[in-house]
Amino acid sequence: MSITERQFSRRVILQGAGAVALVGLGSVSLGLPALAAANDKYPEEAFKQKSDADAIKALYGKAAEASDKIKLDAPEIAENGAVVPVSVTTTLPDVTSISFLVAENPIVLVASYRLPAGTVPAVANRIKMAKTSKVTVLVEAGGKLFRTDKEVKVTVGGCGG
Amino acid sequence: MMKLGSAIRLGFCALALAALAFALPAIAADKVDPVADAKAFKKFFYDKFPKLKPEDFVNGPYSMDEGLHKQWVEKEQFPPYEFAVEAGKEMFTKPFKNGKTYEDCFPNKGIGIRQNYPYFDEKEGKVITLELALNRCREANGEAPYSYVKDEMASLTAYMAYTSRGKPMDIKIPDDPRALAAYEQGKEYFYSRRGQLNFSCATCHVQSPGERVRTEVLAPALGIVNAMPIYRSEWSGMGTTSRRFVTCNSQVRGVPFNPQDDEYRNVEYYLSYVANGLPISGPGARP
Amino acid sequence: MKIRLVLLAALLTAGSAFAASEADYKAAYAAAEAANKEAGALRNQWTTTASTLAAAKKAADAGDFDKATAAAKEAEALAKASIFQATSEKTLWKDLEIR
Amino acid sequence: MASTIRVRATNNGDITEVQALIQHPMDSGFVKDSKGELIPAHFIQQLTFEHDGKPVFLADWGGGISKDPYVKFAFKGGKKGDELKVSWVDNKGATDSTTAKIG
Repeated sequence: MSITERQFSRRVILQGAGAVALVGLGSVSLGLPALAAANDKYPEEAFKQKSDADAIKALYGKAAEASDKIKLDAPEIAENGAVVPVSVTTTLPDVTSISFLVAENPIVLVASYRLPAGTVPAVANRIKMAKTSKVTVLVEAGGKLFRTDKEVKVTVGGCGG
Repeated sequence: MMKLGSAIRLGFCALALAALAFALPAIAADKVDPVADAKAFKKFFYDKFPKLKPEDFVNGPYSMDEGLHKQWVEKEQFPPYEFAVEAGKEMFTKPFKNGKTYEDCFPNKGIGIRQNYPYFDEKEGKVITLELALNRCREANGEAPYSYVKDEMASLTAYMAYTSRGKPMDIKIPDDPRALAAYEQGKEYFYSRRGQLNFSCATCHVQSPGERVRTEVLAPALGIVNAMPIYRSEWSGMGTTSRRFVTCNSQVRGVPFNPQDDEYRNVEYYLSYVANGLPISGPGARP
Repeated sequence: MKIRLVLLAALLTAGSAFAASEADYKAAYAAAEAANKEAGALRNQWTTTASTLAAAKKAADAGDFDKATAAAKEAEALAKASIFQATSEKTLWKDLEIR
Repeated sequence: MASTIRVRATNNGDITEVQALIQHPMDSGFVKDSKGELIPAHFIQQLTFEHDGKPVFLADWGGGISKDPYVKFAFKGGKKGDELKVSWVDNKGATDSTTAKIG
């Protein structure tokens, strides 16, 4: 990549136009917190959980099933645990929420995004990872919850000192 | 009872690298010939990495490993050093108490000149780095000097490097025996082993670029200072060339010097000179 | 050229059977400090020399002169090795030089 | 003081792509400083992006988001010259906001 005057390259991350999202506001979730997208309160509880199962329960109140319609892009070996570029795109319709979890972090939930209608179901961000761990992305689409996972290796660098 | 133990407890790095044999044609080149050195230096790395273009060498580890390259490209979309460049730009034109600014201390108002640093000052008979020139400018205008390794100094050098992006490194060795001596001392420092791990800069950056020391991929020595100052994820912040020298020394268990001691100034002079012609790519993002 | 091990200068053989006294510690510590100072003059100190010296001092402050003397002797050995490294590298660096 | 939020929003017909980089330590509360003391948690908890008065993207963040956080997303709609309001609040109640023009 030639280093002429560095223009910051634009990268469009879209995987084709997102489907028209129907906001499933009406779905009843058995006394559990309403759809995350409905309220804008900070999910305090979810950000306290130490295991991904508890975080998922606190955040979405339902189990997640694996889906191959989610593309989680994360490095195999993180250059550094402090800045791990992780992004996700999905072809699932009616996506209302996307969240990232790192199983081995002291607090498992790293980020939870709420996508109103018309927002493309894709997010890129830079996360911290305490050590080698499974990285999980959760996608709430049409009221159902889906997930995919990827192992990311993290170690310290340099030769000691 | 003291157990008989070898004092050199070789860190596991030494074991990982000990297997490396590196035969070098030992032509006794006693006359100091920087031009020949630079040619040989570049040839060594071009032969070692034939697939790379010369300018790729300024991207250090990112030109050595596809996985790292991908993470770098992502970071470069909106690089973490963005704030340092903006802070540096703002500071650069903010007048000192006496009304002067850095623009008054540097040729071309400090814009697009980073590629000429470090330079040899024939009055002083020593190598002057960009960081040193900046602090001298501050002191000449009655301001307190900044730390040489990070924060304001990193922001100022980040901005100055940014204004030189793409310009080829252009270091001069004047016809002055002291300049040649400084260059040679820099070279000697670069190749001398130090610290309990008994590594020299060359052990990692000449013998094993592209290889891993735990998670880190080693950068080739060619063009290794072209991206300075750098935002390292490791530091979660900016660092200047001397910050990198200090941390490298500590990693091999050698006691580091002060950031602008002669050894560091001279080795930066050597490393910059042999990279003449390669583009400035600072400020850089690094693991 | 294979990476040479910088072998240690001769180590003191086993100390006397009796516990090391404060005097033994002080002598060993002074020798270590002198050697480290010389390494400093050669601009080639090691971080582990300083940390081992500190450990020696800490043990001495706690009254454990056996441990303190042992650590001081190790520090001296480290300092001597760093001197050896500095002097030998004055010529050996050329082996690595790209020509 | 200059805003802590840098935003780049570009529209290409029907999709507006948004990138944001925010200056914030994002301390998780699990890291020790050089003296061995825990650095208290200090991180952005909520980040919102609004276009035409309507939220287009809402982020709930924990301490696991990198220092000087970055996020990228895209939304349908928006055109060159429109404004995008960006604001954050952290666990200490500090806030910052800015408005960016879609390019």
